[in-house]
Amino acid sequence: MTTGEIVSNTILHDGYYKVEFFAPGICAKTQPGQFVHVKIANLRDRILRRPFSISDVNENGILTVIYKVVGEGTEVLAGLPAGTVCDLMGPLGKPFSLPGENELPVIVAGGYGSAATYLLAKRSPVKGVLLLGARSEADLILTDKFTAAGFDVRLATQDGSQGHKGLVTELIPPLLQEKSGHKIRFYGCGPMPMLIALSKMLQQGGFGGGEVSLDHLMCCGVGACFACVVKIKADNEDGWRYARTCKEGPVFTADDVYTDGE
Amino acid sequence: MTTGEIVSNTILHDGYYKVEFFAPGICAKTQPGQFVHVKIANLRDRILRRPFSISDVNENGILTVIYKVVGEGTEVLAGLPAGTVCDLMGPLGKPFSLPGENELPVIVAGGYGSAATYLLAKRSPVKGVLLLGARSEADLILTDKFTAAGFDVRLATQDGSQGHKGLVTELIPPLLQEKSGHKIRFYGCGPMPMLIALSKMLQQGGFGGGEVSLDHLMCCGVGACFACVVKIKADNEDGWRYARTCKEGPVFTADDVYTDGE
Amino acid sequence: MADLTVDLGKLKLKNPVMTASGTFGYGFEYKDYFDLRSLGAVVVKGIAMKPSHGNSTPRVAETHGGMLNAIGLQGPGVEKFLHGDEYMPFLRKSGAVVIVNIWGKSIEEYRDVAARLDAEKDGIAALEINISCPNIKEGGVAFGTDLKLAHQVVAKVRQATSLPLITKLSPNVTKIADFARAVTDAGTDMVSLINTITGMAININTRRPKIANLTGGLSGPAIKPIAIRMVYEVSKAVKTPIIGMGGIMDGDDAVEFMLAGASAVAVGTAIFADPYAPLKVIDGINAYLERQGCKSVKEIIGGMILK
Amino acid sequence: MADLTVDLGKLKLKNPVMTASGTFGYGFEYKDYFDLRSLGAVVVKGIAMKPSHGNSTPRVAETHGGMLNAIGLQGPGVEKFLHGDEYMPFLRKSGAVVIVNIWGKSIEEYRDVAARLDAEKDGIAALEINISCPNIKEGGVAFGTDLKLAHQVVAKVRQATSLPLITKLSPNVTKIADFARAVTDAGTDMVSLINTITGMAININTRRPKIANLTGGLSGPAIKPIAIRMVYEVSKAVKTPIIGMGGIMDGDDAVEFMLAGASAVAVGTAIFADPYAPLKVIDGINAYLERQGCKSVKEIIGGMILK
Ligand SMILES: Cc1cc2nc3c(=O)[nH]c(=O)nc-3n(C[C@H](O)[C@H](O)[C@H](O)COP(=O)(O)OP(=O)(O)OC[C@H]3O[C@@H](n4cnc5c(N)ncnc54)[C@H](O)[C@@H]3O)c2cc1C
Ligand SMILES: Cc1cc2nc3c(=O)[nH]c(=O)nc-3n(C[C@H](O)[C@H](O)[C@H](O)COP(=O)(O)OP(=O)(O)OC[C@H]3O[C@@H](n4cnc5c(N)ncnc54)[C@H](O)[C@@H]3O)c2cc1C
Ligand SMILES: Cc1cc2nc3c(=O)[nH]c(=O)nc-3n(C[C@H](O)[C@H](O)[C@H](O)COP(=O)(O)O)c2cc1C
Ligand SMILES: Cc1cc2nc3c(=O)[nH]c(=O)nc-3n(C[C@H](O)[C@H](O)[C@H](O)COP(=O)(O)O)c2cc1C
Ligand code: FES
Ligand code: FES
Repeated sequence: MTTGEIVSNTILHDGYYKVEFFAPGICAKTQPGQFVHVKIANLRDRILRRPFSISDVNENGILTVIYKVVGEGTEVLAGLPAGTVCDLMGPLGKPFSLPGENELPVIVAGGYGSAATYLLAKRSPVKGVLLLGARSEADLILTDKFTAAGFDVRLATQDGSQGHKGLVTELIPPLLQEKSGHKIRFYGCGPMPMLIALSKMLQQGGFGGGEVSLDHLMCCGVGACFACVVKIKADNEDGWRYARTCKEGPVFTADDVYTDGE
Repeated sequence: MTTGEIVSNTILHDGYYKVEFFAPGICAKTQPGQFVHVKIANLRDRILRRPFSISDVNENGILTVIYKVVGEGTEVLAGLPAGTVCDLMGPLGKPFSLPGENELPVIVAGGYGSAATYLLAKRSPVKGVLLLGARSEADLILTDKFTAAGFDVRLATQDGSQGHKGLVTELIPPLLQEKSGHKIRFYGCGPMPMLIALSKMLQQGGFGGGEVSLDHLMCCGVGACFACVVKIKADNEDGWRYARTCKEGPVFTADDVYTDGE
Repeated sequence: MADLTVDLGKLKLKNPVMTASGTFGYGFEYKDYFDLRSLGAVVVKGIAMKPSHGNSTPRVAETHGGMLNAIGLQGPGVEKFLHGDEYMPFLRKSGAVVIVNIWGKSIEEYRDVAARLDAEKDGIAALEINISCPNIKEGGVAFGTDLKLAHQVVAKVRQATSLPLITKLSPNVTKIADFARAVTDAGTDMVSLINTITGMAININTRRPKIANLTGGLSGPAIKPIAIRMVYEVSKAVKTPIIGMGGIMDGDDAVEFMLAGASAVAVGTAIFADPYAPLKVIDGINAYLERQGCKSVKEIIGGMILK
Repeated sequence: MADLTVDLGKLKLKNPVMTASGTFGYGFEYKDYFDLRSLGAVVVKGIAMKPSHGNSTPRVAETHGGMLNAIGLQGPGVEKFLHGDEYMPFLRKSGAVVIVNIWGKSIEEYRDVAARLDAEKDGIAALEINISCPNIKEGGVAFGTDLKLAHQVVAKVRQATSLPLITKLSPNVTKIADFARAVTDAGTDMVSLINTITGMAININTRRPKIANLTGGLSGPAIKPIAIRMVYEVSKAVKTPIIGMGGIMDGDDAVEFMLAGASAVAVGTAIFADPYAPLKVIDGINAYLERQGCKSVKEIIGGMILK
């Protein structure tokens, strides 16, 4: 656990914010897909920390989180000026494994999923493709950063305000055709239904090695409380067990995702 | 109820702060001895308002409160920067009545009592005497303001670090001798034991018209909850009743103070 | 504007928002803040037969997300309440819907207060029986934590008045639904819940209790999850209309109580934070209904969806 | 440094601060944060006979000053607990004082878990019986809210083990002191309180309960005043040493529990806010003792002054 002084905290657009913490100790250890568990200063009536994916880290010790204001905690966070010190735990959770030199990374992301996979794109030895979906244009974040990182960015919105009109997973079949000569390595991050759909496609299509970041409401962030569980395939009567996304995840291999239920 | 934007919020010394709110509506109505009930911004885990005596108001709509950091609320208040908007109720409570043209006002104050009586001194048609007591030198506040307002300031500290060593009430008998030619009007504000002692002296000495400001832990501030009561003489079997300091007070005539108990 | 009227059996209200007894005085104290007719009802501080000092001080202590109080029986007594300027005569003139909260230290005192109010019931819309007081005849057991006593006190009051009766339940029990059943059997028309939860706080520097009375009642948002659970349990046990309360700070909180099964709500501690809280709760309920496309607040009562 | 050792009958601890069951996993999860030997004791998450999935999700919801949880019985089961790397073998190596929290869905299951642990008790300092679970044989009534069941389960566990026994009381009852008496009669060596208070929360937009299990247990600073009151009531009713908990966030809170009558304390929800909370509580207690000129923490147990 470390303290992280807020270096900047600015609005990106429409409810999306970017906060930068000075936290060199965490930066040095962060791998793509990990998260930081933030005790939001001034949030005196709420006890729990808020987990956020680490979107980026740099050699100056700056840790970047991209967040959306969805409730009281993120609202208070959005009001914290530079200079405020928050308590941080991290980096926490199992990271993505980087693609091999001969693999083409395809990141399928929705919501803040692009924020959560940016460091993966940045560190990937091979520049690949980002398939990014959202409800509407306003929710498509970080596309320019992915482009700058050398990724080919393809968009889908449910209201058709930008890119393909429909679900982001609908961009996958044409991509597979287009890239048929490549060994594709899939990565997924976004809302649960999207990840279930993606995992199902990967399991059925035999795309081994795919990884998805599953998360759930968290408390402790270190595997102690069993709040954050999701169903993962298991060798037992039921065919599944509850795995802790904070510790056994958030990154799981897509093969292990239990796609029949919750 | 009004909003009051913080214009300045600075430390005076050793845990004493001065906050200025822009609240012209309240300023216009304030009489000496009244208080303002403050919903401290950012104090999210505590529900209740905090009452503070109005130390000063001016024609520019600036309302001044002098406060000491004693707990969570005042600590959070001390951290609020200029520009923060707090919700204010006020002016509340029964004020002091100003001394007549032929009366010499003698203010007996302890703790933040000097802050709570400064407006009285400022508005008093006759400049009188402030007897101010405190535990130690560091707790003697606003003496220069009283001097500037034309008051003769005499000090007492329990540790003898400034002025008379002992209780402030011990300054009264010599003053009475000195001012024997005057019609003295007493005002008291400070800790309860001091006010009980003062009221007893005034009752026994036959100094009618004296007024003391009694306060107690408050909730509603308007007389609805009966949290803030103190014992006041009454025509009943017990000889006392519980009076609400927020509405029937904080200012009571010293004659009414029940000096036999709590 | 959605239709906010609610129907509590014999009591029809223009909107579901009341003040919680003990937190709004006798209405008089807030007369300069807003028109009391804006409220569904004004529930006044508890009235007993005789005037009384109430408890020693300190009577309140703030806690995380709430407060403890042990005000005790301080009040004017029923005669002064009926005839003193700042009480019933003021309330009658104000045009407010008035609910009188009553209490006593014996079954007879409850009955007598009810009878006395019934005799001059002009302007009184209902009585609310606070059964959280200790029964001095039975060694101080609270009426509200003993099923038999709770039944008896309500039955006796029922005989003394034809006014609509609300019984206010104590949360300091293992199964609140049993109490809702008992007081319904005894003839109450409505139940209100929850009253405060018994708690305690100690000043560690002086080592003395923060409340002179030793224990006090906990109220405020801290207790809301407990109150919601109890409202739900009672709504499953009886058909008696429920007035829900405990930590309501805004319209969303009120909606939560109604979804759990309350037909109306009361705002208490929030008034200390903001005297306009009851009005904001009314506006907040309306805003929710409009957002959700509901024409009437009745659509959300008991509307929680279980999968 | 004041003397922080405490004496809970058969159990002597280097300091009075434990972790609350369910909030510190099996110790293993926090091994990189600090040396578990710094704690008075590590109380592990509840252990039953068999591994189990636990409840559906969502399992937690945050509330004002607290949280609701309904994790359910998720856990490895007693065999894996005794032999799995991340459980007892790790704890034995760590040198921590280990208290194993146990639960079951029938009296027999409680007994069996206790017997199984007793058979390999090396490294186990005590058992804590969580009686807040529903008894599936008796139609789901929680053991902890029925005096007879509470007595029976403790008596049966008592027969199964010679380890010091702590019984963890449920706050969801009218008179917790009666339960303290019953389990003391049944042979418990200590009592711990309070477990969580049953609550509920509804997402007003979806109109669905925030906890899949419908109700959950409320913990955190919101409940502290209730917990302090109950510790005090129990301390007046029995001589059995008390482990107090419910909303302890810092040393001052812990001191408040001890002044109310607790001989030791447990830190739960605060750990989620700050993994170092238990250590800070130890430091805070020591700072208080030094400020007050106390040589030993024992001086403050039950030290509240009533005037
Ligand atoms: C591993 C992980 C990584 C995350 N990374 C990011 C990120 O990079 N950027 C970002 O904006 N958000 C991220 N989140 C979600 C973020 O934690 C929540 O938005 C935040 O906790 C909400 O706090 P609040 O107080 O504003 O909202 P609350 O008032 O607590 O809740 C508001 C709404 O948000 C939902 N919510 C709360 N917590 C979560 C959660 N953990 N996951 C999903 N929904 C939640 C609630 O159900 C509720 O509907 C991440 C969550 C996890 C578990
Ligand atoms: C009419 C009135 C006028 C006041 N004027 C001033 C003023 O001009 N300047 C000033 O510094 N303070 C004044 N006070 C006291 C001030 O209200 C308290 O210091 C403040 O509420 C403490 O808040 P807190 O959250 O910091 O402390 P808390 O954590 O709530 O309490 C800390 C300590 O302060 C004590 N305390 C809390 N409230 C009061 C109170 N109302 N009166 C006395 N002690 C209290 C508590 O018992 C506790 O020991 C006034 C109080 C009243 C009733
Ligand atoms: C200061 C105070 C005084 C109260 N007095 C009474 C009372 O006289 N009669 C009564 O039935 N309830 C009384 N209550 C309980 C409230 O009416 C209400 O049931 C409880 O506070 C929970 O609601 P809240 O959390 O919104 O305050 C009182 C509560 C407070 C805080
Ligand atoms: C997430 C969570 C899980 C819990 N699991 C258990 C448990 O397995 N067994 C038990 O006896 N108590 C359990 N409890 C209750 C705590 O041990 C403790 O009694 C309660 O939370 C009050 O303390 P606190 O406010 O400090 O958290 C749990 C509490 C929480 C918050
Ligand atoms: S958040 Fe506690 S186990 Fe994952
Ligand atoms: S503070 Fe409510 S009556 Fe005075």
